[in-house]
Amino acid sequence: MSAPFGKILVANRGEIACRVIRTCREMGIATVAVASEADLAAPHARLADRTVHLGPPPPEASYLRQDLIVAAALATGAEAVHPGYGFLAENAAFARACAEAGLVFIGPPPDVIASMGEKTAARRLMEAAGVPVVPGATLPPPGPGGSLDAAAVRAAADAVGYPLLVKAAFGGGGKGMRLVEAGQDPVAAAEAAVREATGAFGDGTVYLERCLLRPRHVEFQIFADRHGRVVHLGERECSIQRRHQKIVEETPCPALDDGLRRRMGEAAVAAARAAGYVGAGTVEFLLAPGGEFYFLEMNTRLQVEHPVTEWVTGLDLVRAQILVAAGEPLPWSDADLVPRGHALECRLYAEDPAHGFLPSLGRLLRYREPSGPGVRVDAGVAEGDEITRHYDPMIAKLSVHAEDRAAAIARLRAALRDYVVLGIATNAAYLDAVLAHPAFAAGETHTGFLQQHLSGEAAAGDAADETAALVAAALNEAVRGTAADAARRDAPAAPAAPAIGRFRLKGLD
Amino acid sequence: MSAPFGKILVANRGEIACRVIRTCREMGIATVAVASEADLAAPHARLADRTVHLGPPPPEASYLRQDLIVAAALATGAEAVHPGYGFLAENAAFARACAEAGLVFIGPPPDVIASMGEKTAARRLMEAAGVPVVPGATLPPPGPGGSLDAAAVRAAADAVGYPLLVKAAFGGGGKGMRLVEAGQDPVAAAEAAVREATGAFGDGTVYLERCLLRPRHVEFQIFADRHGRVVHLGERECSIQRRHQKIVEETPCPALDDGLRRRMGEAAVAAARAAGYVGAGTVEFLLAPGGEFYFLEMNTRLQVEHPVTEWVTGLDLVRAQILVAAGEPLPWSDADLVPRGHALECRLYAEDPAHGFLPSLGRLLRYREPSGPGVRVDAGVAEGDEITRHYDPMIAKLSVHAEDRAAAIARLRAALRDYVVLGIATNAAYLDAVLAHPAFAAGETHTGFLQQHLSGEAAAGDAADETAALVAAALNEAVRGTAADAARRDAPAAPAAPAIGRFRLKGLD
Amino acid sequence: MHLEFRTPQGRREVTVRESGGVWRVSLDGRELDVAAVSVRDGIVGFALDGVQRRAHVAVRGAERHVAVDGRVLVLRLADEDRDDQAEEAADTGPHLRAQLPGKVVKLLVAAGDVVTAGQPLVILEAMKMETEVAAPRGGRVARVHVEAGRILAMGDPLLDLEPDQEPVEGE
Amino acid sequence: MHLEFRTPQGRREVTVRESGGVWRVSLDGRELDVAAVSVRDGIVGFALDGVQRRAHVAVRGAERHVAVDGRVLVLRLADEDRDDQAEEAADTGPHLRAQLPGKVVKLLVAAGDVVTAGQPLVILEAMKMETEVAAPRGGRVARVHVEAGRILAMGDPLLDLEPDQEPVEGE
Repeated sequence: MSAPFGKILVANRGEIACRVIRTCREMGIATVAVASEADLAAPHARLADRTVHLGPPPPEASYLRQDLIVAAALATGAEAVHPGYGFLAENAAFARACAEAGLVFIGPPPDVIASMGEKTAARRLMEAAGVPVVPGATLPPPGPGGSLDAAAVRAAADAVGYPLLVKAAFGGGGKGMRLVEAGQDPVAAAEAAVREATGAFGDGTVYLERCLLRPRHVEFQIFADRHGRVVHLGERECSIQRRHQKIVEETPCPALDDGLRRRMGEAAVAAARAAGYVGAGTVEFLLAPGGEFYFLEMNTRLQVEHPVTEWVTGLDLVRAQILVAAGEPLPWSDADLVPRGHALECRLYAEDPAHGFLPSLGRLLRYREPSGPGVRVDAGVAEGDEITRHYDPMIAKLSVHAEDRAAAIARLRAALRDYVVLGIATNAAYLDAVLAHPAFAAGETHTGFLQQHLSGEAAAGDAADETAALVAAALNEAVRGTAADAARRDAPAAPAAPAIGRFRLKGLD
Repeated sequence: MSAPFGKILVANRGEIACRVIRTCREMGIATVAVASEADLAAPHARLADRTVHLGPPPPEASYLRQDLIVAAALATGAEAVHPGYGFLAENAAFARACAEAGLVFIGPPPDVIASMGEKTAARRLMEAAGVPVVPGATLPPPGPGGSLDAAAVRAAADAVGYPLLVKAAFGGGGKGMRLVEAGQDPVAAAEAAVREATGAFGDGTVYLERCLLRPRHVEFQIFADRHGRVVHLGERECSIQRRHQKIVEETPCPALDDGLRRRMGEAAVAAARAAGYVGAGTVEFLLAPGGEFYFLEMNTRLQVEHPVTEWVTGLDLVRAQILVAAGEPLPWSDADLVPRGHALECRLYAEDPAHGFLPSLGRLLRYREPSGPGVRVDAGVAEGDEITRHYDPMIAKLSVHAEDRAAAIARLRAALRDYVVLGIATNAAYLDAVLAHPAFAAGETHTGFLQQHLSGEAAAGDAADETAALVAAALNEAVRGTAADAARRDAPAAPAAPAIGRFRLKGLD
Repeated sequence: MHLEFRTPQGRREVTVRESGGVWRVSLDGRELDVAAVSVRDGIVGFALDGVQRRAHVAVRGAERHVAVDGRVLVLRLADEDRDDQAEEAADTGPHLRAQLPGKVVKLLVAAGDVVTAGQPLVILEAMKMETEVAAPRGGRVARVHVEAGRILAMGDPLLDLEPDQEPVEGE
Repeated sequence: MHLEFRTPQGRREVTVRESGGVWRVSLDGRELDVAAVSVRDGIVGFALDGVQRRAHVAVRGAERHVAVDGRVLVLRLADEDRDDQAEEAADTGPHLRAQLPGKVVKLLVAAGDVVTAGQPLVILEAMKMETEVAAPRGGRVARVHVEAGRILAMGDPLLDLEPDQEPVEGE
């Protein structure tokens, strides 16, 4: 089969840009990367066949500059644009700008992005299609300066009931979201959400939604082609969230039996059909402990956590995105869509659990990825790279596949233990504390899991064994001190000392 | 489930020792590594919880010292021994010595190793069980000094017919094997095989076997537990061999349809039953172009190429080996054994295709593994390691999984391109030449493929683009020259130059 | 070789001697059971009390960043430590400083306000996320160094916090 | 910076200049289209004629081992090259040398034998595999330096091969 496109521009950075470029390369499609000044030597910029310099580091001057990106695609002869996730991935105006410039936008049609992007419109559409939605209320758009009608907010909040969530109508990824418990002031929370939403998404409209008690976040990967076929590729359980940001994802969801999976999958496909969907998308549900589920929102893009679906299905979702965008039918039979085994993903963030999860900036003095059977790393950084304040602090995704859930947890913990990141703080030990928790092993996950089990001091995870760290540092110092730098660089390494003291089998050799 | 053993000693080195240790670790089993003097800082010795020093580098003084290994297991409190492949993996005396010391040998019973290890006895057993075997003849054991009765060898050879293969009765892995064409002297070939077999396996007995024209090497992974269940996990096509050494393996075999796969799989299970097999094993067949297949031999161990089976089944074969050795039933239902997608593996050797594939020794100045979705590396080396003449020159296995064969080939080629090995020569470009060959793409593989398509000068593969290499070396030299070593080591890196000349979009930024 | 490290537990002294490939290590004068030592390119392998450990060590000034089997600790080598000490002394002063570069979104307190420990003082935006800076201790805001919209470098003073005359517990 | 490399194609001269983050590279006096340069820790990224390339460069003496997108080339930096030249000169003499360390299993020729190019001369065992050493050119075996069982280091002489008086083609 000849490649469906000759050249694709990848309008993103970091791990997702690398992910997309890899599949393009395997399909024989040339790639164009875009990079801000801070990213000229970043892995995604190196991996592509060409890289176009967009501008200064801030996203609004680079990765959000629709005009520059469209111009770069035209100048380099790209036929299609893959937006990744984040940045312009769910921006209907960008999808339209691509189409107007004669470029194929690898995603759903602009109207679908717009209708699903406005969360309140999406809720109405799903209600009309018979998909259950969480009780909620819309709010009028904020006035100039982000002010809201306080009385109206209070009335709407009281009608929805507490606890409730304030959410950005055009948001995603936990940004522009605030929890309001009974007795708290919904107006301050709503105004904070308006500010954050304005900054993050360029639109401050927010809405209210009833906050279910201990729900699970369960989403379905759906895929539709231009020939009327809509399928789902099973669910992902993403309940482990810190401040509404997913940090551990898995499939299958420990709480689903075949019947519930079938009903939720049918609802997801119905939602995609109602939206007129094309391409890869995700239908998010909240699943109550009793088994009732509610449409939460639909993400009109490839999801951060798509690797767990790729693990259990053995399929390449980016490949299918590209084929569908080229007008081809979905490349899978129904038999291809049967999941197998268990997959887990965790997100490695440059943040410091010991200091309130503040972003941790600086240079990656050492960066070594784990490997081994059933281990996958999707990273957008390399040793020596600088983690700057300009972009999302997620530096990599670590995912595993194994025969069952217990084996997958053990595999992920072993891989985390092999992951070496020095120079900045990460949440690796915190992730390990999640995976090691008995409630996680029991599959008792819900969106309040971290608050319930891993808040406060425990959040930091164990520090290294201080004695072992001192021994390691001292041995390293002793070798540093005795070998000149130049000699170590060019000549054979200082020989490993052959002492095995107590393990030598005396009398045998 | 609690771990079936508390501690396992891994009686091997390199990638297979690392592979086994990883699964032990995930099962909560402590590990003991063994290492020769050359390997004290090798990856397998570092990965284990304890490492026992065996002795000097030569295998006969270290990895083949049954006494030292059994003593090490007893001294460290190991309950079981995993032999990997090669070294003592198919040594019945070692399996017996383990049992006599109260250690569980993770493999089949000693008698089965012995009967399958003697290839001539195995042939007789299979004939009796109704499994088709290749026409052949036994030879009397060699006299002192490795001499053979020349007249008897010629008579037997003429009876079998040419071309024929001389093979070591206790051999494997292509060692102690010689091809004799019509008109060539079978005696010289048999004596060379006797010498090599004596050196490699400690027994110089050889036999003759008819050499089929353009056969495929197709083997079936079988697995048996102590409760009477014997299953197969599909086939592996391993026809791409250089001097009888597999270098590219894949599953499924492009030449099998469902009917042939079923018949061969049934024959493999029958062979395992006839042998009284327990654990993981491989039944090797030659498949003639017309679809006739012949039992070749049975390998009573984990195979080098087991990752391709793990890819398409999603199962962990080492885990099952350990469970079966502990007396547990096979952990899989029949539904678990359905393969999916396509997997390919290639073996990266420290050898120089441009100089007759001579082993290439020296230090790994740079060693960087590829990664990405569907990519797995099983390696036993790390950057800075020395490749010595003492051990097998295979430094790593690179395997991939994708939706179909064409996508798997593309993925493997992309991963090979990302693999960086500097300081020694490797067969990477040669492997790429195999994967790039139209006959390979067409699935037209047979054991003479390399001789037919890739002998002579073409074998070296393309060299690097000299201009690009000169530019890279010069740029590196310029930066080396301007930055002091110490400064580069401890301070932020020399900033990446932000020049993008021709790609800057003039007038836009 | 005699080394002095500063760790979260305080000062620790480590002595390392090598002779004929055998390494002897003591910690605060106590000999440790260390064997199977290998060191190359900042990767350190050794057995401590019979258990094999895998460590990576990276150097930044006086800092030694150490990862041991998935856990990280940052140590400081004492004889290279003078600058770091001066820097740390500044942290104990009245200044509350920005712990990362970012932009001031909103000030929640003004000079003269009395605050309790944990009370939010400033909202910063960094890496596209809003972060609240909370009071590390109760006290009175003596001076505010920033205003909304200001871009901050790491370590820039935010505001000064003084002990208040009257305790503010229970408020 | 002016550099001279020895490559399989012969001597090549490369000039590199950097000014304000812009790199200019010429090869044998011809200016190349090089852009998007980044160099760190022996990893070199650049665009050549508009196509992005990824290279790794490792240093061993005068050798520069370069991997570019999966292909490897070993270059020699000329001004550090004196020892290597002397070493190579030895290769053009009459000695046939061991190209890797190993053990002599069998001698297939004796002094005085006339051999054709490609004819097996010695069987060596290295890394557990038997390897035949073939004659690089036709000639007469002038002297044999080894015997069966001898352990060889890399570069040890095996035998001396002289041009034979009579051509041996067709034999």
